[in-house]
Amino acid sequence: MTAVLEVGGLRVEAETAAADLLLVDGADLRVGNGEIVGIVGESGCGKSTLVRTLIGMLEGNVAVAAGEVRLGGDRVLAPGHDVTASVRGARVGTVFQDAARSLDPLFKIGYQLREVLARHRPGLTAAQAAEKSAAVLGRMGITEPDRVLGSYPHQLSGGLRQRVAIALAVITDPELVLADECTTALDVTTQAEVVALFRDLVRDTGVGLVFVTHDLLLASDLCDRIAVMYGGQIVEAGPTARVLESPRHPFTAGLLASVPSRHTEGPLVGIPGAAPRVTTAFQGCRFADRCAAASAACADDVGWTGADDEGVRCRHPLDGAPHPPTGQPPTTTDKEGH
Amino acid sequence: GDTATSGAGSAGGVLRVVLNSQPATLDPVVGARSDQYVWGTIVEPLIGTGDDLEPAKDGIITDWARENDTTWTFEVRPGVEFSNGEKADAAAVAGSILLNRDGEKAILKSYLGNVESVEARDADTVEVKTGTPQYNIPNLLTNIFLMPPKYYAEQGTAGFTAHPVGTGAFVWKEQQPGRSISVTANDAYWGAKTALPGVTFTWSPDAAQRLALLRSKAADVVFDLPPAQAKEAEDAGLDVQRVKSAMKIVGFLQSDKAPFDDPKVREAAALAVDRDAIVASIFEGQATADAGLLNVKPDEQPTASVKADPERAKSLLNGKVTIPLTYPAKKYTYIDEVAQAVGGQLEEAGFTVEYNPVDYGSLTTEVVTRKISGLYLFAGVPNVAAPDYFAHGFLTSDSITANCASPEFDELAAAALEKADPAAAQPLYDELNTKAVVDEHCYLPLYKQTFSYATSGVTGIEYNALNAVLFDRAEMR
Amino acid sequence: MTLTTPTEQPVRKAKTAPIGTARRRPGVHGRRGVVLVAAPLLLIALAVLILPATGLLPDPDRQDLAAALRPPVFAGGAWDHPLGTDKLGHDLLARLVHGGRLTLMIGLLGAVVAIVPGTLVGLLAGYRRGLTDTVLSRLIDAQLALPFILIALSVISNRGSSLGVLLMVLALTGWAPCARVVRASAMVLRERQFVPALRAAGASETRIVLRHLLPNLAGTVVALATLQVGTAVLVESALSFLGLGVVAPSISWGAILASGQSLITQAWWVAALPGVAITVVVLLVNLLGDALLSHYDPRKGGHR
Amino acid sequence: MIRFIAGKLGAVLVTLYLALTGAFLLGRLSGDPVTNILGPFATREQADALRATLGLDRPLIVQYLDYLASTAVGDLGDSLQFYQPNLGMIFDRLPFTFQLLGAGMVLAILAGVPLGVLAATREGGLWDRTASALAVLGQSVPVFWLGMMLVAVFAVRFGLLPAGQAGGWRNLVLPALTMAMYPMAHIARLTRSAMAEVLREPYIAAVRARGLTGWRVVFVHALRNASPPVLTVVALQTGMLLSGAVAVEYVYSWPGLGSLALQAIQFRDFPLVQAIVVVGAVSFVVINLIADLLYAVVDPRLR
Amino acid sequence: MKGDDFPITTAEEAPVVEVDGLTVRYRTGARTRHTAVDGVSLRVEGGEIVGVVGESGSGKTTLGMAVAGLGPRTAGEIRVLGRDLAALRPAELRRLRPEVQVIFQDPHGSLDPRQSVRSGLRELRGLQPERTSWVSDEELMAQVRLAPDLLGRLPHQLSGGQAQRVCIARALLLRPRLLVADEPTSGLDVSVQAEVLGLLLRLRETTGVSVLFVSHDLSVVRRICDRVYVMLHGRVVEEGPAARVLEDPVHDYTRRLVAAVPGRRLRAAHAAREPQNTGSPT
Ligand SMILES: Nc1ncnc2c1ncn2[C@@H]1O[C@H](COP(=O)(O)OP(=O)(O)OP(=O)(O)O)[C@@H](O)[C@H]1O
Ligand SMILES: Nc1ncnc2c1ncn2[C@@H]1O[C@H](COP(=O)(O)OP(=O)(O)OP(=O)(O)O)[C@@H](O)[C@H]1O
Ligand SMILES: [Mg+2]
Ligand SMILES: [Mg+2]
Ligand code: NI
Repeated sequence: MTAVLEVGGLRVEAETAAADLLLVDGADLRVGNGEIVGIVGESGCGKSTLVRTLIGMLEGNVAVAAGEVRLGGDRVLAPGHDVTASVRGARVGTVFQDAARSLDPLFKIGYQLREVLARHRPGLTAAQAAEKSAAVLGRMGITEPDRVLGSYPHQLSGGLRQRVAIALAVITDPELVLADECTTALDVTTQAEVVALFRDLVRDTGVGLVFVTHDLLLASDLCDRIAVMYGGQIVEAGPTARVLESPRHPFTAGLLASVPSRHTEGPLVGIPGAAPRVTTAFQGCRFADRCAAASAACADDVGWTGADDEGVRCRHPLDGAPHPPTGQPPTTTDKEGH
Repeated sequence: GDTATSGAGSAGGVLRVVLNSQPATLDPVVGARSDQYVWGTIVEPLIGTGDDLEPAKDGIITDWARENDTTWTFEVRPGVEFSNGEKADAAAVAGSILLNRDGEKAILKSYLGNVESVEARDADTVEVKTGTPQYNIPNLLTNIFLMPPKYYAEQGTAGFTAHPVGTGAFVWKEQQPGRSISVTANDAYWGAKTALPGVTFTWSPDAAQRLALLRSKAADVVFDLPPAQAKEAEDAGLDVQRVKSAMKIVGFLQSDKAPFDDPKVREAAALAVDRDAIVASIFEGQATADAGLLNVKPDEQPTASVKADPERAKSLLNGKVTIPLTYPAKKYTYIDEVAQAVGGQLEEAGFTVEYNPVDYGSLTTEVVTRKISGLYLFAGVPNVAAPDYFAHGFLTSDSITANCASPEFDELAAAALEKADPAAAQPLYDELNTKAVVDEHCYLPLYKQTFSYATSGVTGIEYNALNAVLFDRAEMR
Repeated sequence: MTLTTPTEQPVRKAKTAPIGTARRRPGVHGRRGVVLVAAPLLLIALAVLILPATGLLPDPDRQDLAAALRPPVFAGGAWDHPLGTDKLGHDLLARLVHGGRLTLMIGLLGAVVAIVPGTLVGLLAGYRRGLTDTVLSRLIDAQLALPFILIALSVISNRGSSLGVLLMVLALTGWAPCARVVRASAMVLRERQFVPALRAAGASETRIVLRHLLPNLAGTVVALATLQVGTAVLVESALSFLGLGVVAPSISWGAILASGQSLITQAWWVAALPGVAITVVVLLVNLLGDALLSHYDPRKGGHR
Repeated sequence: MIRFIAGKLGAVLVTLYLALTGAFLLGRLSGDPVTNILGPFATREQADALRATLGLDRPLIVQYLDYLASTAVGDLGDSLQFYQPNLGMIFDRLPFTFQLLGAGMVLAILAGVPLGVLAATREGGLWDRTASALAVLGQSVPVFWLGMMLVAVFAVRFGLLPAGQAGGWRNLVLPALTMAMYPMAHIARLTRSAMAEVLREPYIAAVRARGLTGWRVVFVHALRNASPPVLTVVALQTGMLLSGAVAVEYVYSWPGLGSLALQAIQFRDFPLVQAIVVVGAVSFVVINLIADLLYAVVDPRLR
Repeated sequence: MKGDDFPITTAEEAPVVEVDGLTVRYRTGARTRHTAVDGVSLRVEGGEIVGVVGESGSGKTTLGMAVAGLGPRTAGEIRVLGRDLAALRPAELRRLRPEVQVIFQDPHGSLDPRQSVRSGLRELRGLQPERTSWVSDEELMAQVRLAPDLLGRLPHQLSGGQAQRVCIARALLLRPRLLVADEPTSGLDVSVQAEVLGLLLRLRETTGVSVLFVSHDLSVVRRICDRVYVMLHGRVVEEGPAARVLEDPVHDYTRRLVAAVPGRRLRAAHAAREPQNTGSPT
């Protein structure tokens, strides 16, 4: 399996009035052809920043400080050099969280599809473009492509809109698709349909898929491998089954324990506390102050142990036994906030 | 099209005139006299005005006689026609007078109240009968314009304004609404034909802009320049004409209300104000100090007058007296400064002054409805050079201000009017003026305005003290 | 997905700011921005209030006809009249300082009289909705449809020009735009869920409006009021210019400006300087208003 | 769509009715015209007689109903000072005001929109600061003063352009510039904030993520989405310009509605004041209605 | 007013809330109406946690607000502690109001952004002096597991989880008999969600409060609710004990809903490890 995407040592920093923040720190990621990699983590841990880095759409005050990104072997990003617009859309398709709002409300679906084709496949005739548009909608399981092509976004249901958004991302046959929380706003039934759609898409076309979500259960259903992010770092990665069944990072274990399930009948406890604000000067394990297993050693930076694709970033990794106890809260109250 | 703004020189020698405001109506029966700049080119007064501001026998009416105390006959110039072909005969003259007496909105109505009948005796003679003897009927007719009877009856004010017809040296050409009014030379004019092919009037309320138009050669004549602009025009090498006018600015000491119901207070105020100082400091020679109320002609002064004496004024006042000083803000040249100067002198003498600038409409309304008190500044713009104009305008009990009105004043004014001629009436007017201004201190005459206009390459414009302008003799170099 | 050359693809220099994604806002904003504009404004206000009392300036009403129309120092004048003199030889600096009092007072009062009714109407319309809203909104629209200047001119030409009438005009013409903005903000706020939460706790509608909505709108209202100060100053000067606002001998910037109008070709400074003063103050006031508005922007979750 | 238009029209009619009432009150507010018509030397009987013929002695409510009835059939009465039908005079002047308004508004849009777009796309940058500063400045300069200064500099000092009055295009330059300043500033500011907001919308990020670039994103997607608020402000400003026109027309002796209005008020010509306000209000409402309908053209969600 | 006009009834008495045939219609145009809740009947007993699930737009929020007496009601009857809301005089209604408190999805939106936690509580105490005297601010904070020093903070200085707990504390302060919780955790991370849910469960134990729990997350509902109502297009299509409805759904729609819940692989892994729990739905 060749690697579609290779991210190495990616470090993304943001300049703010108060301090320089470290949004993504030393992220390594590999996505193969036809592989689905899930990225999970709490809100604000840097998932979207990672995605935006991959398509060169970082905000004005955010910049890549180190690391590189290769797409199909071509280096597309290095410090000081953005991913270009010709990569974006052509080789990498992106689906964002809010499908309802990721379609321009003023243009018909047909126009928006044609526009993408005109940009990346300038050779196509109008007839070919129309055919391709209808075909891609068909592939998305849309039964009346012609009606949808002639509709404005607001005339479609949420599920249809999400399919159209995916269609827009894949109409140019990209090598890689990035999906950033693209099912969060959907009803469970629709969500299940969209997930199935992704599964079929990857199986049929062999694209690589990065599926960003905060829903562990969803990731577990869809993904081949999972990377867990915390405080801008990937703290654990590995095959889905391994990560979910025998988590090694206390954070992963805590997340799993938080998932409501009829099998965890004890008192529901999450992970008390909140993630720290990571400045560029931050030292040590990001999770230390919420972790029951933390020790003095955690004050130093923690390296990655294990293989590239499978490993953990923790000094006190759990032994891999199923359902390890999460770090019990050190106190009954917490004092986080800003 | 743009007639008014082509670069240098005017197209075909048409005289381009810039006024300070747009004439509201071109119907002389209802229109304000200040608009006669424009209609005066088309329609003519029944009687012309000489250089001495007295009626002249060179106009439509060529002669007149007083048959008895109350009967006048006027000889009408034969063979004159309106530009629409109507005959400008005695009947037309009689009709014009009646229009002014009877028209509902006729602006001169109140002056013609004593006229009992007007008849055309024959084609060339008009007979006017008055109720009581009145010597100034010819003076009044200098301000009544000859209107085409049939045309006016058909068109009414609106139609006439849209297209006036008269016997004048110019005939109506066109108007561009809100922008300009044009007249062309009347080839069939009964008198000396004008050398100008026509006149185009435009207007601009801002003096600096009027001057700018003249300097940029977008105009040939601009009227109504305040001293600053007049001086500037002179400095720029333009011809500036200064015309002493009969328009007088008078302070009224409202005598039927406190504080000026007290003659002593009136006297103090009258003594406090030094009109010479005001004129000298504010006007750069564009006004003349004026000591009387009934002296109409520009250089006339009354036989008796009040001299400023601030010391005596101070001694007359016991205790603080507060007087409201009302004036029509921005209405006349430097009126705001004048008000301040008057106020300053009054304060010097021990008064406390409350300034009350209002707009002109409010001022007239307050005056007419007798709501006003204290001192107010008001302008009198005579249309005829007869003292009665101000006597009946301000003094008598049926006048608008009726300040200090008393039966004695009414009798004096009436008696003066019944005299045989102006000379015989003059002593009575002198007496009236002395009583009102010097003895009673009801009025505070201030100054007479001088008007300035500037021209570039134009000669022969005639501008008289009564605010009438004649363009007939104008020539462009 | 051809693995041609594993070498460098042509890479493009990174743009520092891709289109419309930066988080910073331009201009003066935030607390620092507010201070930055408020400081010079305060300075002007203080100067205008205190300078006349110090006796450093000549009497603004003292005429000196011998020294009329002297240019300001920077245009060749002398230091005894740093900003020159007007037609009657008044010291222009003294008059500007003195006139500033009236101008700023009209600005402040003018804002208050417009903002108070505007806020109440807007609050009522935005909170009550339904028929109340429909009626009030129509009223606001109708008011906006009447050319403001004609309202001003009509009222003033009838009532004469006095401070009271001027304020009446400012109230009459200023409430509607304010009400519109407040209504919109109130409508956003009333959808916030603390409103039903308070209702559930037994709070009365009056309490919700006065104790919760109003304080939350305070920022917007203060900002609107600030902007209205600028408007009031401009209105005053425009009316004075047309001879219907503040007229001599009262001094305001608009009145000084008006008196300089006919002198513009002779003594430009008489009209130019008050114009500059007005522009500067209105500019500062507008900047302050903007800074306040952006600081209190409800979409940013209500900072203090 | 028809329902949409019908709904708008209903609201417009109510607004119009209220505005007409306002116009009536304004007319009455402008004071007693009688002394202005008759001049200062009229007697009181004359004044009373005139008041009766003008109908001013009738109860206010009767005057109001009469006014509503005649306005409804398009009769706006006759001017007291010009002795002509008001509507005719207004229509004579309208072309000039429209000329000024049109030129001013076109200038304002041509300068304001690009300025706003520039500022929004460079949000926080030097261009943004410059453009925003320009815009606030534009909103702070007294219009009439700007006019005076332009006349003083360009017409009087350098003699480059005419000082005023209507004529060829050169006469239009200064008044139009003066007129354009305030709306330009307003439009620039609004375009900026509307654009900045739209540029933060997820669909813009999505469009960019599809590889579309610069101008297409800005002008096809962002500007179009930002246009409704800009349209609103253009409409609102066009209406407000009528107020600006009074000062500008005065300064430049422009023969439009503004100078007519000023004359009318100075003379207490209440039928004319009333008529001008009616025409102004109707134009304002119509312009805003057009803007409302344009939204629907721009935004399919409103149809 | 006397705070004990409605003495706290015990669980054996009338249900805390009883809804009978509730219908709510919204005006959507001049003549069009949208029926958001259509003849729903519902009951919440003392100490019970009752779930309402359904897809977006099925009328869950509308129902919840109507129950809390805060939303519109077109037809049907809502009885709180045995009293018909529609029949109450305004003064009585105001006294009954505190018995039902609400918690919303967006915790920041449910707090006045200008009011510190403490002054918010003080205001509530002013509104309901008798009901609120039972606990001090600090004790209340401890009940929802918040440090007392958060009392001085403004809402925007709180994290989502903290803000939600403040909302719960405010509700608790009034000693309500029922909490209407409208998706109280959907904006929160799972780790925080678990904390909040744990808190709700504990409060039920300690104070006996009933909860009407509106949610679209079946796992959550299954985890904490005793009974559930499944809504579709404004109607209740299925109701019953949570375990039964979510593990053995009868209605077609409920089946689809349950089938769509993600986490099959994880569940399978659990099931493999805990053989006694083989009655899993799939
Ligand atoms: N332009 C920026 N400047 C400063 N900080 C930023 C910027 N963009 C993002 N951040 C911060 O970086 C962190 C990561 O943000 P990001 O959006 O990548 O998180 P996320 O994992 O996608 O969260 P969520 O699940 O809420 O979408 C957050 O704390 C955020 O506040
Ligand atoms: N104020 C309102 N006016 C008109 N329609 C409304 C209003 N509020 C809600 N609706 C409609 O009523 C229906 C039910 O809305 P409700 O908010 O109760 O659904 P919900 O189940 O809470 O949905 P969600 O899961 O999205 O919160 C929806 O179709 C909604 O569009
Ligand atoms: Mg994200
Ligand atoms: Mg809901
Ligand atoms: Ni903050």
